[in-house]
Amino acid sequence: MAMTGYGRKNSERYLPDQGREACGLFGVMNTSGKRFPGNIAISAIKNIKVRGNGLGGGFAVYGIYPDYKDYYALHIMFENKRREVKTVVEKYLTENFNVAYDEQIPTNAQVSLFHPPLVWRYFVTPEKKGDERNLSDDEFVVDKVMHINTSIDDAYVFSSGKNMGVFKGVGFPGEIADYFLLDKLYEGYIWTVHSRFPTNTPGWWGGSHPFSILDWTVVHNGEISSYGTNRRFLEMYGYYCTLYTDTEVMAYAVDFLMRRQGLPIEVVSKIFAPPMWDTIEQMREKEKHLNTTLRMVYGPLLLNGPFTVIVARHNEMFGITDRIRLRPITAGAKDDMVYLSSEEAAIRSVAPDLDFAWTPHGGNPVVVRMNSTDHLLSMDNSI
Amino acid sequence: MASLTLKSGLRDMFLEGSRHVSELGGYATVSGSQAWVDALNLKHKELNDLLREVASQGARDITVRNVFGQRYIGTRLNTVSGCNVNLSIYGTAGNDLGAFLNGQRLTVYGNTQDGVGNTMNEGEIIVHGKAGDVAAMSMRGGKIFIRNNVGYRTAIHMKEYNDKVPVLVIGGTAQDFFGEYMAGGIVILLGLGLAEGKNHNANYVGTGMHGGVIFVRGNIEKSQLGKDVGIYTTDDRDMEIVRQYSGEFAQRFGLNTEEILQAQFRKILPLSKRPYGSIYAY
Amino acid sequence: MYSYLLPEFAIERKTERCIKCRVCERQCPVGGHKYDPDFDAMFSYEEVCVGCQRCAVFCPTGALCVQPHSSQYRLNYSWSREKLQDLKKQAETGGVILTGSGNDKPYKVYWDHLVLNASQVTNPSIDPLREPMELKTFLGKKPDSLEIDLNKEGFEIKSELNPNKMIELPVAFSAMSYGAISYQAFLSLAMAAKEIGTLFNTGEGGLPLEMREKYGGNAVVQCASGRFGVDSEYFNCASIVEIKIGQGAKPGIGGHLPGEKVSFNVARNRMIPEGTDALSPAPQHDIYSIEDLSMLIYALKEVTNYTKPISVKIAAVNHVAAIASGIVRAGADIIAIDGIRGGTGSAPKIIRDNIGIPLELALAAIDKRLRDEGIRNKCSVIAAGGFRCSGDVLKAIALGADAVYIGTSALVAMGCTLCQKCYTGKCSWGVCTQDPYLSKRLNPEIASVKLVNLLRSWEHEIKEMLGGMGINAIESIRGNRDHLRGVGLEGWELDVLGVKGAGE
Amino acid sequence: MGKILIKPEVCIGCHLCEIWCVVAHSRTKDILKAFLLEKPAAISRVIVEERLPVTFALQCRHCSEPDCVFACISGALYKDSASGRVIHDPEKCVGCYSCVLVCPYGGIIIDQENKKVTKCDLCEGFEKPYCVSHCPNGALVYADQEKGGV
Amino acid sequence: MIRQFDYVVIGNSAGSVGCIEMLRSIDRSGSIALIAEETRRVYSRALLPYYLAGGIDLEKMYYRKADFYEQHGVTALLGQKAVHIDTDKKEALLSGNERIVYKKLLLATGGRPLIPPVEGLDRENIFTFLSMDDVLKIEKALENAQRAVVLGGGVIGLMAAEALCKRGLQVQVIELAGRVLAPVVDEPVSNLLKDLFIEKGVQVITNNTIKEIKGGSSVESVVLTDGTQIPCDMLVLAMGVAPRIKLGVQAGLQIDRGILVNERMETSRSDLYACGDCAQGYDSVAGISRVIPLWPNAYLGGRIAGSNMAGGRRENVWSTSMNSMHFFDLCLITAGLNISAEDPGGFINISRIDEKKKYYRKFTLREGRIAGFILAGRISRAGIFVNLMRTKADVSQFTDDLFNEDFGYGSIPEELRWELLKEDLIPGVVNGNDRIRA
Repeated sequence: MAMTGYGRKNSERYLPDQGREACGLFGVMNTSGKRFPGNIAISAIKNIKVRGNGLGGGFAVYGIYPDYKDYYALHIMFENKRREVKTVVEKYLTENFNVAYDEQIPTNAQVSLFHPPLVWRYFVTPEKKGDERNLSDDEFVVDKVMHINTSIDDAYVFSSGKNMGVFKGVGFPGEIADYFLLDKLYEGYIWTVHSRFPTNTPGWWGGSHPFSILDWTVVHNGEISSYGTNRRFLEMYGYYCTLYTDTEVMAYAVDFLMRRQGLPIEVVSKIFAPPMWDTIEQMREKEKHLNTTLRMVYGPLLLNGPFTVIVARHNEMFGITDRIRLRPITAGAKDDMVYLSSEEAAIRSVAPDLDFAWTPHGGNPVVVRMNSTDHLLSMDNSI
Repeated sequence: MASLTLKSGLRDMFLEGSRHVSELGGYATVSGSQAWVDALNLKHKELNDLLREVASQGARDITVRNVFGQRYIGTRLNTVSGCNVNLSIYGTAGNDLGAFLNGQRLTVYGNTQDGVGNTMNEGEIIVHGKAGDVAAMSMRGGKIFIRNNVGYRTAIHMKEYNDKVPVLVIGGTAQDFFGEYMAGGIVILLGLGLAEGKNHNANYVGTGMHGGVIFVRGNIEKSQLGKDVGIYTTDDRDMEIVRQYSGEFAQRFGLNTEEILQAQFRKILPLSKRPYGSIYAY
Repeated sequence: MYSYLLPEFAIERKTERCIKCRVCERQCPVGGHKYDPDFDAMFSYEEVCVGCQRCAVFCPTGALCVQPHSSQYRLNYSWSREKLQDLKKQAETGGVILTGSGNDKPYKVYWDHLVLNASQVTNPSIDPLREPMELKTFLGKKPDSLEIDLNKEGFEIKSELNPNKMIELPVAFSAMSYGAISYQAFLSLAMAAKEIGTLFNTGEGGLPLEMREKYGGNAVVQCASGRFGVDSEYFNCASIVEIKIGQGAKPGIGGHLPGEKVSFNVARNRMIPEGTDALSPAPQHDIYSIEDLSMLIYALKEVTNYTKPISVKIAAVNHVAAIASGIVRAGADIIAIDGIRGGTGSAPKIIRDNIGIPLELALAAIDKRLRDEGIRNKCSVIAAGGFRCSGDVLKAIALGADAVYIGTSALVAMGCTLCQKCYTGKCSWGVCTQDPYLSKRLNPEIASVKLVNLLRSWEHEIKEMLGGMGINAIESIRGNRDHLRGVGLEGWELDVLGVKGAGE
Repeated sequence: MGKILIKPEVCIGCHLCEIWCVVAHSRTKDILKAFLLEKPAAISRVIVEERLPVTFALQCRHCSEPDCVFACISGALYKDSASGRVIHDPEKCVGCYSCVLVCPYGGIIIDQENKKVTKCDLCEGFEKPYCVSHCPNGALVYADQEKGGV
Repeated sequence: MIRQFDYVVIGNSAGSVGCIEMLRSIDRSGSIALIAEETRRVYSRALLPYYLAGGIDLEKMYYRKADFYEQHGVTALLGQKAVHIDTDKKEALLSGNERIVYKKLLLATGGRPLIPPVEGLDRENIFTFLSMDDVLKIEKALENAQRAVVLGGGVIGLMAAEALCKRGLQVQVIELAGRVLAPVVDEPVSNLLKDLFIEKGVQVITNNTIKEIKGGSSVESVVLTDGTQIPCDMLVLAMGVAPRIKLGVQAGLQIDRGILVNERMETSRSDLYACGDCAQGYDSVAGISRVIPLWPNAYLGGRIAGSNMAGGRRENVWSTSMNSMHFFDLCLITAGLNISAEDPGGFINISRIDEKKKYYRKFTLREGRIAGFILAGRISRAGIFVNLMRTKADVSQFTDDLFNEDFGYGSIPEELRWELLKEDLIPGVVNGNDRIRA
């Protein structure tokens, strides 16, 4: 119950508008788990700079905190750099967590960006009390993150997974990378990047992608026309959208379906981008039943409208487009490196001699898993 | 996280925790056309699942013991094709006993609660005890025999059509709004337990009644009747009907028909087939 | 008693166009036209005219014009002509004034104050003529989660599902009983529902035996307070069983099919003697409280062996959201909510015009409440009462309805002109009558095609609107209030509707 | 073979078939002129049978074995082998009414004015018989075998 | 000379045409010969009174177009008389000794006029009224005639009288029976007719006949059995017709009044058929075999014969006496039995008359079924009554309605009505089954 009604007026009417934006995406993963520096992702996203407009950029990197790999790494931004807010947050954190270590996230003062917040990171483990002991660590962390994000003004947890981190802000992704010294300080085995093209005002740093909850991160391109439906459905399950972006909804949907309901991405993709009824009609009975039931039960999570999304968590990265492919995606593979991008050129710019490059069918996910070649399955029906 | 899974959530008070019929084998014994069911600790759906199952296996005489308020007993036997079952129920049958019944015979050795024979279509219900409120509501066919008293609004909106005429015989007396809205059918109120000189309990008898007939044995004052009905002496044809169904009643409960018939019967009839025909301005 | 009432309508006959073919005379069920052979002339009798326009439509030379009578009392905003006429009518008869059709009073029609969104630049519209546009809708209870197994044959659903009824278009026909409407009209609705792949609703008049096999799969059968024509077979032949608690046109009161409408066939269908009044009590006498409703819901689940979704239909009144929540918790799979503009074959005018609340507000409140309680997926919500066009339908779905029931629109498609005289049983269009001379005016082969055409055109329009919003599946607009904006609404109304004002 | 079939269940007794039959066989084909100005007025060849509430329209059935043709003493009635229509040639008709006597449907109409008979010609020259195309309730169906039947 | 034909038809009127048209609809190539005494192509004897009355011109008398024989591939041997038929050799001998060998032969020789057994019939201006020649001769005689006597108050007599009256002659009709048209109508109608004729200036003398004809070379007067002498310039013998059976007799066919035929129009000899006024078949209503000398009957008989001759199988299922007439402006239709009121036997007569409107209807019922009817004045839709007779429908439930001026199918009770119209309706529009329900 903890979050019911946090920060919400009684009417939908007072909720902010859904953000409207288009973007460039890139993701890369080493399926052997070898960590590599950020220059691939940074160069690739620079290749498709024209897909963003400098109003947002961000990275998610997996495997960056091997020393604290058992701790939840909370990246928190204090928007107006107000110390008193930081005090409130830290009080809340110490009430609920064991904070093993904290520090300001290093930045490059040479890089001048629009209204940068104070950004701090905390490595924590849960300290559950009373009824909370029934909750899993993950549920507990989500609950606390939601609390900070909905109840403490000017503080925003933008990364909360273990051994991974999100770095984002207002600017082109290249500038963000420079600002956070990504090419110098970090190595990871998955890098996802987002270059944002919003239609509204610059806004704030937290509104940039990737969006994340626990170790789930989402970078997304497009606009989801079903936003209201998706959002209101998720609200029933305790997900309150604070950012009013499609990406946030998508992240929650992924969390709800994959983490909480335990559905594999292959099933989730049929929920996000289900086959048309005409196609379902043609299926074998069992498959028809599956697809029909998924639409019947999870229809409110159909993501309607144009999108490409790259979702990552530990050991897995996948990309998917909407079911009528109103937005693009291309995949590439070379040995144990797998790439996902809005444009093939971005991949080629960093990996010219690919083994494969393919564009999957609308709604058909490219699933990149650790120590597997599952990503090649999506070559069915691809071009 | 529990708080995220369901908010206030939805609990199904009827079905929650119901076991599948395949897990209920221990509650039933079937031997040829005979079956015995122990209803103790069975939820209503479990019991009805089980009855359906044993009927499907060919049981036609089913004895159910330890009934404590399970609802809708007999209702779902409608969905077993060609099934006509004798059900003997020991205990206190739950609400809506035999609701929508369509041809079974239910005998309750004990009291029943509300809604006995609700919208029943065919079959027979025999209660060796009393019935609660709205017994025989909207009954359309078949017969109900209640040994003792009945509650409020008995036989409300009972109907008939051509030769499909429901019959309700009550051994004792009834409470208020007896025969309300009645549109058809035969109701016989015997008043067997009434003390000498005591009136029947019911007030507002036959309010809105516009069809069917109520035969009353025992005292009932005009002031106890609704404004839409009148009370009349019976004629020979009426008494033929009374004799037949009182006879069936007596036979089921081991009583003497002639003794029952010795007392005076009167009949309550609607004053109009259209009690509300004139309240509108066209 | 000499009547002091002014005639309601004036009949103008252009004699230079009249060919004395007497079609008007034959078509008028109330005797508004008469041919006099002695004078070889047609005469009109305005005092009986109800303004149904049958004669004007059927006159082959366009010689007739029927319009509101121009005679007027002194204009008075408060004491309108209608109020004065009603007073006089009651003074002359001492009766309750009856009426038909839906509320015609100028309460705000919120549909007319809500506008829909469209894509511009940031996402593309979809052209429904070229690309799939999906309107399939499932009615029934949905689980919170699905248990899915991966085995050799692929993914397989393990969870046991509640019964759901799939409809091809989220528009079904409201409850209109055979008895209230003619067999022909009733059959037309069934035929059209089957053709479209949607539902018709039997109301509480039963479902004629000869229609069960063919149309049962498209039938919602009602179990109402009168329990007419209700038995196990009736429930089991249908797709959905609906418990009728209330009706938007007359919340809180029962129904009364006058004996003159209980014809041989109506009687057979309702299983009551011919010519008797069919009285539906105000309450269901086995439901005096919410837990009793639950009892009936499960009685119906029992009688249908848990194979049919059970719907509960209520009128929109105060506290409707809380009532709806209770209904879901009582086990209903579907809630049908009928607003103040819902139609009727017969209702006391005072009830129709004064009781209940607008559907739009009720629907928004219910959807919100069910979501707040986390049980919105536990039932489908069908909105009813005054849907006039596909725009209204889509707005309702965006507010949160799963589907809508249309009644009046369907009747109008079949010929009804909303003369509001349904209760007289003399419907000149053959819709709301049991008089065989009148009812045959409705040819089911034609009327069903008109209904199908109506739904097809709405289907096209809904697809166009969805496409314009860049949505290609109806489930993505359901409850999606972001695509609605209010115009000309006050703050509290926007709050209840949960939509922003235009430009907000 | 052309033939007009009836659906009595949906005939509403409006008599518009008769009205439009007159128009179809009028000189001007204009309803107002046909009824108000043309002298002599055209005659309807269709009859609406009434026994309320039952009504239905009846006209020549264009029988495959037309008794009227067999009975015609002047050769005015004949069956057109190409179209299957039973055709009446008013030029040859002498008004003996033998056809009236034998037509089992009463489909031969007496033209009192000209002391001859007349009858349904299935509105030769129009796409569909007028009574069919103008029936407001689909109670008349033109069954044209050449066009694939009912 | 011997010629061979597949089909040979003797006679040239309705029966022959019916036969030929039927033959050709089945057998497009078989050879057909038509033998007829008259040299004219086929004309309608029924139109003779119309012509005489001046209503139509000569060209319209022809029953079929000029190229009828050609179109139907018929070798028309007009002006030739068949004098003998050898049924063993299957051969017809013509008056010119030509022999025609047939495979199938139809006798459609029609009737011959009945002639009264009186002296003086050889005088001029005495005519029969059966052929075009008769009528042309009468027409020629009209030029100098003012007064005409018509012997015979039957259908032909009255029609002749009407025609002559319309041509300006003073006409007297002599009828042996007590009333005109006695065989086909009942007394009220006879009276209506008599009044009508008298009103138009025609004298009608009943219970009388001619016993003597006076005059020089030309008829000048007739003397009746009661001694009345009626001066006249013209005498028309219109007492009726008798079957022309001479050929049939010679061929050894079974004969009663006419040549006996079965329901397939077969005579007692194989491959030999007869139809029309010369033949005698079964009257379905009267229940006896008799000659029905009526135009439709002849045509239909020809069709049936033609069909069977061409190898088909077709039976005459129903026939009876039927008449449609009109005298001046009075239309009259009769059918079936004409049972007199005096001796109804097992029949019930019901009738209604409206003297002012000259409207009369009578039905003769037997066990609730129509056995005959007479309509005078208003005859619209009379065929429906014939259909009720033909289908032996029980009308006892709606006898009153039979008198309804607008009697139609609407007046017939539902079940019977839909049974009669079952080929003509599409049921189940509303009820989805075969039943029509109001």
